[in-house]
Amino acid sequence: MTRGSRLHIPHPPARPGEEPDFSYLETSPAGAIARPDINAKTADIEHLAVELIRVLDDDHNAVGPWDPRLDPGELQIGLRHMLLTRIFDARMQRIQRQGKITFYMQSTGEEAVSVAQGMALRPSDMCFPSYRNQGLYMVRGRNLVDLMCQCLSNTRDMCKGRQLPIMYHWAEGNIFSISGNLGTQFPQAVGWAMAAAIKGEDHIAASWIGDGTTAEADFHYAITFASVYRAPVILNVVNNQWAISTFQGFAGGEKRPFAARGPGVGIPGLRVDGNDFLAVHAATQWAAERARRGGGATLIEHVTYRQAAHSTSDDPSRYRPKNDAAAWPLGDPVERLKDHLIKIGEWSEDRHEALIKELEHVVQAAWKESNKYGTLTEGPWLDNDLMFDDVLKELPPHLEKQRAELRALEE
Amino acid sequence: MTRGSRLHIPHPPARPGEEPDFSYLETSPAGAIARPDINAKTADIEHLAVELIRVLDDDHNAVGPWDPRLDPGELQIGLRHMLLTRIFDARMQRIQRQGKITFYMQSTGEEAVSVAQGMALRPSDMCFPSYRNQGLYMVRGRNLVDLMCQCLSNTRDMCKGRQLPIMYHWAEGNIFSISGNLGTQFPQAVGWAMAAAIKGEDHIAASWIGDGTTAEADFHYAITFASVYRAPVILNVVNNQWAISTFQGFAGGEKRPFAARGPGVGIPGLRVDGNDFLAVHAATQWAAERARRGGGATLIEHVTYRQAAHSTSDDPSRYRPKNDAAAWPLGDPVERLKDHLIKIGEWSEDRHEALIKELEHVVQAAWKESNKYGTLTEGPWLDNDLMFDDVLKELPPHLEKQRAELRALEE
Amino acid sequence: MAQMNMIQALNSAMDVMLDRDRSVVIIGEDVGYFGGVFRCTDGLQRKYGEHRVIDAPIAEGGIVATAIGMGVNGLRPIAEIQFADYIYPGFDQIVSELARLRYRSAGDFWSPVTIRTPCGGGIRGGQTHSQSPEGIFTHVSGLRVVMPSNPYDAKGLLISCIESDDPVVFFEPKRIYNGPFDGDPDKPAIPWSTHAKGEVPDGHYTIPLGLAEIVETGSEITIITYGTMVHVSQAAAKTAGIDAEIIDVRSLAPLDVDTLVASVKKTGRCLIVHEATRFSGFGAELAATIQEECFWNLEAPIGRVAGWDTPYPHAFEWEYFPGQKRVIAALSNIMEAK
Amino acid sequence: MAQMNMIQALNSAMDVMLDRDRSVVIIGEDVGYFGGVFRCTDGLQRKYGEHRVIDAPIAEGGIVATAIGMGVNGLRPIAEIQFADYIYPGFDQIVSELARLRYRSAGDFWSPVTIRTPCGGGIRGGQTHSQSPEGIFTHVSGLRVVMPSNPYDAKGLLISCIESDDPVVFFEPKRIYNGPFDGDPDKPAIPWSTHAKGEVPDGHYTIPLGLAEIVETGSEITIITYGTMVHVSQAAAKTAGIDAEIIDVRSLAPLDVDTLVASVKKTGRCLIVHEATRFSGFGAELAATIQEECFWNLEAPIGRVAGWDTPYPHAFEWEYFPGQKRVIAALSNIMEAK
Ligand SMILES: Cc1ncc(C[n+]2csc(CCOP(=O)(O)OP(=O)(O)O)c2C)c(N)n1
Ligand SMILES: Cc1ncc(C[n+]2csc(CCOP(=O)(O)OP(=O)(O)O)c2C)c(N)n1
Ligand SMILES: [Mg+2]
Ligand SMILES: [Mg+2]
Repeated sequence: MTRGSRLHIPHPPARPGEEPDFSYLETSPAGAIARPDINAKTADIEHLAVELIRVLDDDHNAVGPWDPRLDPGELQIGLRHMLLTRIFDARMQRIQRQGKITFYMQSTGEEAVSVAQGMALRPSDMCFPSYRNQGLYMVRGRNLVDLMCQCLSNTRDMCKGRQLPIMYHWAEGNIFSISGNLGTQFPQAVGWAMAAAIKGEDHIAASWIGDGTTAEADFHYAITFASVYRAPVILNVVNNQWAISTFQGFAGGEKRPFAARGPGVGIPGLRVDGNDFLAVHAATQWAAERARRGGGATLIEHVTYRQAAHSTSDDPSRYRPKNDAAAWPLGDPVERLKDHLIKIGEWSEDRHEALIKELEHVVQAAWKESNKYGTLTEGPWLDNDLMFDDVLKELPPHLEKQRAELRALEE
Repeated sequence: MTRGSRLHIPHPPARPGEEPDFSYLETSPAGAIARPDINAKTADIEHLAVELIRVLDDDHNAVGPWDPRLDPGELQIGLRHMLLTRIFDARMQRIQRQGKITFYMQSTGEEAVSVAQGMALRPSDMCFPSYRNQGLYMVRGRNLVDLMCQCLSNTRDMCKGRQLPIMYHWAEGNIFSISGNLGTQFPQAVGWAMAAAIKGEDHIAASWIGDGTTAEADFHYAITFASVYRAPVILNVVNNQWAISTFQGFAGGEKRPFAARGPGVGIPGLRVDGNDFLAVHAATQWAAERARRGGGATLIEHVTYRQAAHSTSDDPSRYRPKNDAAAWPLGDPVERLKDHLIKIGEWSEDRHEALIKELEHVVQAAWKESNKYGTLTEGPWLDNDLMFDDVLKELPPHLEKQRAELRALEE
Repeated sequence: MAQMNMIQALNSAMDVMLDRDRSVVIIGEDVGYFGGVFRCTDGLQRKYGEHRVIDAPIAEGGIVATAIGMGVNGLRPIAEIQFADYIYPGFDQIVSELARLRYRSAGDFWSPVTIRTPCGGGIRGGQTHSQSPEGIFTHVSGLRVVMPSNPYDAKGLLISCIESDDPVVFFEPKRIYNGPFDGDPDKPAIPWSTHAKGEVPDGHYTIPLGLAEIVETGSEITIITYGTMVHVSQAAAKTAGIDAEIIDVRSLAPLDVDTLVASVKKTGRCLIVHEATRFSGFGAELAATIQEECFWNLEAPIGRVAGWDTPYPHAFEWEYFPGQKRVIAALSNIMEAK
Repeated sequence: MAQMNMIQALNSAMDVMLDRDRSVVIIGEDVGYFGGVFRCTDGLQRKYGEHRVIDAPIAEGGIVATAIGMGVNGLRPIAEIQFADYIYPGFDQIVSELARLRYRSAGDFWSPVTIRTPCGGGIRGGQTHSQSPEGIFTHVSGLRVVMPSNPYDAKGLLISCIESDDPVVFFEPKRIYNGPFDGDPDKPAIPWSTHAKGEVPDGHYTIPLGLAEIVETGSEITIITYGTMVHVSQAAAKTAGIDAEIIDVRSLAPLDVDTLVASVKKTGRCLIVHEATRFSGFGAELAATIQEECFWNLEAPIGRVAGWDTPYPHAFEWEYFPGQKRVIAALSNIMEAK
């Protein structure tokens, strides 16, 4: 029956054993694209959804109208946050491999997205992240011990043992709780932004999902409600080319960039080199200012690459060439910012090495401290009673009964 | 708290008591838009999603490259189907008002969509309609008695009494069952089309939803899957400007035509004068041929106006000017085709009057016959046992038991 | 005090809350300018503005999701789902998000959304305007599920729900919007003004969540029911001449087990009546709990009268609806047992 | 005959059906080239091509919807939902469409979709990789709901589901994919090769839908259970030294009431065990039915052991999971009653 199948099936350009091939990727030269006024009409800037906003050129210079002209000091801070994110990820990955936490997800190669965006937002702006935005926590300065204790589900776990590792949240830091269900936070961010507008406040919301997740209903709800109510929100699609084993073509990225979904419903779409710290920062600033001044939502697609496995449960060598990441045409975000800083004389290989050492030490010290609050195998442990709290605000009678039943059993 | 609300709330241009105002409607002159090759690249024909494909000009001539050059005979048939649809609707509306059926929904003013599209498709193409596509049944020649018996839930009801009036279906006629849940049929049509492609057949699917329904998840699933698998399907958005009481701006139509959602995911979008029989026919032909030749899906937005109330449960005078429909800039589809036929010398006022009389008679006769199979108040009635059939293919034990319980009670 | 039907009582509850608490907002399809397809929000947009009574796109999932986000940002949203039959596109946001947010964030985030939705049949609505899906939501930890049976309760309970920091799904049995209904469609409609619970205070008052109400005291059997079926059960018990204790559950989850158990221990017999389909309906939980708690007092098996396990059929509405006849048959069955 | 674990058995069922019936297709996230995150479809795309084993966008609602459309067009789709916790975005398409299509069109349209989805906890998956939402689906008229407890049944039941013209939600308890599990996470893992039901024919065979299986005959009490908990219950009864009749429900809806009732009438006592949360879980329906049918034979209240009424907590997994300890406590309770 399928002899003559005419169904189109998207194909990634290369499978294991084949040479990496990124010829499908459409790019623009750094500096080539004009930066429109933040009040530009959506209809006049549709091209931004298909071109690629880039600032750092191949010689490591920042060029063109999107250059955010950040202080070298700020760039160094950005580099530090990205490196910290990467080193933290690498350490936690090893820790998972040693069986000390149950699960982990790295953001390797995508650090510029969270870090540059986190820095371009105000601390009072509300973030609705996915599970690959740990960089936001670095920018906003959450104690690493808190993050690690969450991953350990130990007595200091912010989630009181209820969530998988990395499903952080931080109310004071304005970072929302992560769900396991993909995409649900996207329209929630729009609702949050609608409330900010209703209250007449100028805080904005930002949210992140992956390329694969754009196929979910929540993506559609988010862009639709954001368009209808002109909600002050930045909606980010982190196109790291993969959704577990499926290539972005399976989410409809083959025919048209994800950023183009924005103009499709009347909100601007920006397609940005997600490995270019400066471009990400600039695009975010543009969208944030537009939102704050009442111009409504922007959809930003960050073109980047998932260098690591999807999660500790995944093995990408089963579905893509081993050396894929190295061949990615947009390079590595940490390397590119480092090279730029060196180029402008604000950084050096030595300082870089020293910083890595320092951050490894910081991470190591945090890990040591975290273990004091308990591990998978060693106490102290969370009190079992906590399992029954927070289902509702007050413990209802049936849970009181179940808690008593468990207590009795444990005796 | 809302003193300073900055939320944008869409507004219809006129409310009851105000003058109708359709200045928001962007149109193109008839004949002004080029008809691209059916193999055109989506990226090259994005303008078709914002311009308005029109064939009939203000002098009732058919002009420009989209003129489908149909035989006068075909046009007369189209006129007949549209008139029959309208007369059927008017009669059923009256019948509901007399309390003889429980509910009804008219398609007044939107007849060209179903009729011209139904005629442009092949009988073997599969239709997944909404509740306002009764014109498809006229085109495909379903006995009016069958439709009326469904509305009566009588002994000849194709749905065996299980559905609200107008929720028809017709397996042999390749028209799918109507659900009460908005939009669900849209991605189902895509699945049907995928299966046709898998089987190597050249049948295509077509589906219809309203402007309001584009906000539902199913719309997004449909365009996404259609894009990913290049499914041979025509996805139609019938933008009749209203979703019950809410203006199309609440679905995101204020900023950008619904047709533009197509290019947003990489499928062509055509924005068509939905009251122009020839334009609708031509656009459908284009999309059908493209789909049949392996070019994949097209999203067509039909710009039209819901002249009547949403349903028999609705009273539009509560939310829009009473004379709105008369002021609609794109006129009335029946009148426009009639005027065109007269203009080309293939029709006359007299023939028109005679046709109306004839069709009124046809409808009246069908109603008389339908009543023989039972009405709300008079038998014969459907056997109660039928309530338990078709839940599963075979009657399971628990329903056998429940059926017996009911039988015992009824004795 | 005023005479109110259920629509007016619900409207009054929202009016009172919009007036008292500037964080209260309403969002839903046709709720704003139009005032709702059942007119429950009639006049509220005119009074409180279109930034607080907000017309929404037709996207139940988007409505729930944005309401959640608004709740996280300090508002207290009331989301209307036009028919309970259309709540399913919002199911993931309700179950995975609204219900679990407080738990997964250890109490640091939560969203006090109240979802109002008309349910139930008996209005010739066919399979997609008649459903009673409340049982499904009672299985979801982290939600409150409420269904009133009269105007007085409707207002008091809805105000409690809006004020509650827990998420609530609030089902409104639309068959009794305009008057109590004893299950006989051939009788002329009766207005709420004929019913004691049609007297409703104009201002603010609450009925606590989590408490059932004994609407008839009796000694021979306990009928546990809610929504429209409260009235059908009352009429049936009367017709059958059975001295039934009739309990209106009102708060389905968390459930007032104590009141139910005390009654069944007293009467020794129990019938559960609801309109939703029987298999795995909420009556199953009620029966399972009652048999466990009252086993030694039960003189007969607990009976269930419920909708048949089919979709709600348009033409067979009154054969489907669990009317007095079926309640009476079940009552006799149980009374005659042993 | 071969030794198969549950993953291999499921894979074999699909392999057999793809081979026998060219209308069978598979669609789901990561099911194609990759072979599924649990590897249930491993090798099938290589063997049958990417037009029959189809990788899908991440849109559970779209997967179910397109599967429905394919089914209407003569295919026989198997849709995989990667985790049962992610079935909710597809809920409307399952409940309003898949389940009701045959009924609303009076049998003229129907779609024989089988939805496969891994469920249950005990794998440190946290709140969104551990849920057991089967009870919800049993309340939906027009669906079959199935959950196997071993490789032999998994294959035979899955083939029946694929061949069935009714829509099915087929739950796969992922904790026992690789081996039976008695509830003790500290014991070394046991492979299916040690279990009689790990012997699986290579070819085509079916296990009829709608039939429960008595996995242990006994006289003192009936344990009604399914999925992972079959094994926990067996171990618990053994540890407790109770001569329990243990029934694996397998087909939850429609339910094999006769087998359950006959057993409880014989033993006079009944315990229901499932992993899903207790309140309004499927155990409620089981208890409600059993008390109704077996009232006069019951010597003690029917007990329920189930997950606590909270989300599935990552750190408290083994305090949450209804393990042997809780089953044994409930058994003694019931045995000692009166
Ligand atoms: C609703 C839902 N469906 C499926 C999954 C399983 N799942 C987890 S991550 C993932 C891939 C997501 O890909 P993408 O959106 O591109 O994000 P990335 O992981 O690349 O950052 C899938 C399918 C889920 N968590 N939630
Ligand atoms: C899922 C769902 N939500 C809400 C409704 C109630 N409803 C029925 S028709 C309608 C308006 C639809 O408007 P539109 O899509 O523009 O179609 P039109 O009626 O204008 O043809 C609404 C909200 C429904 N039937 N299904
Ligand atoms: Mg990705
Ligand atoms: Mg409309």
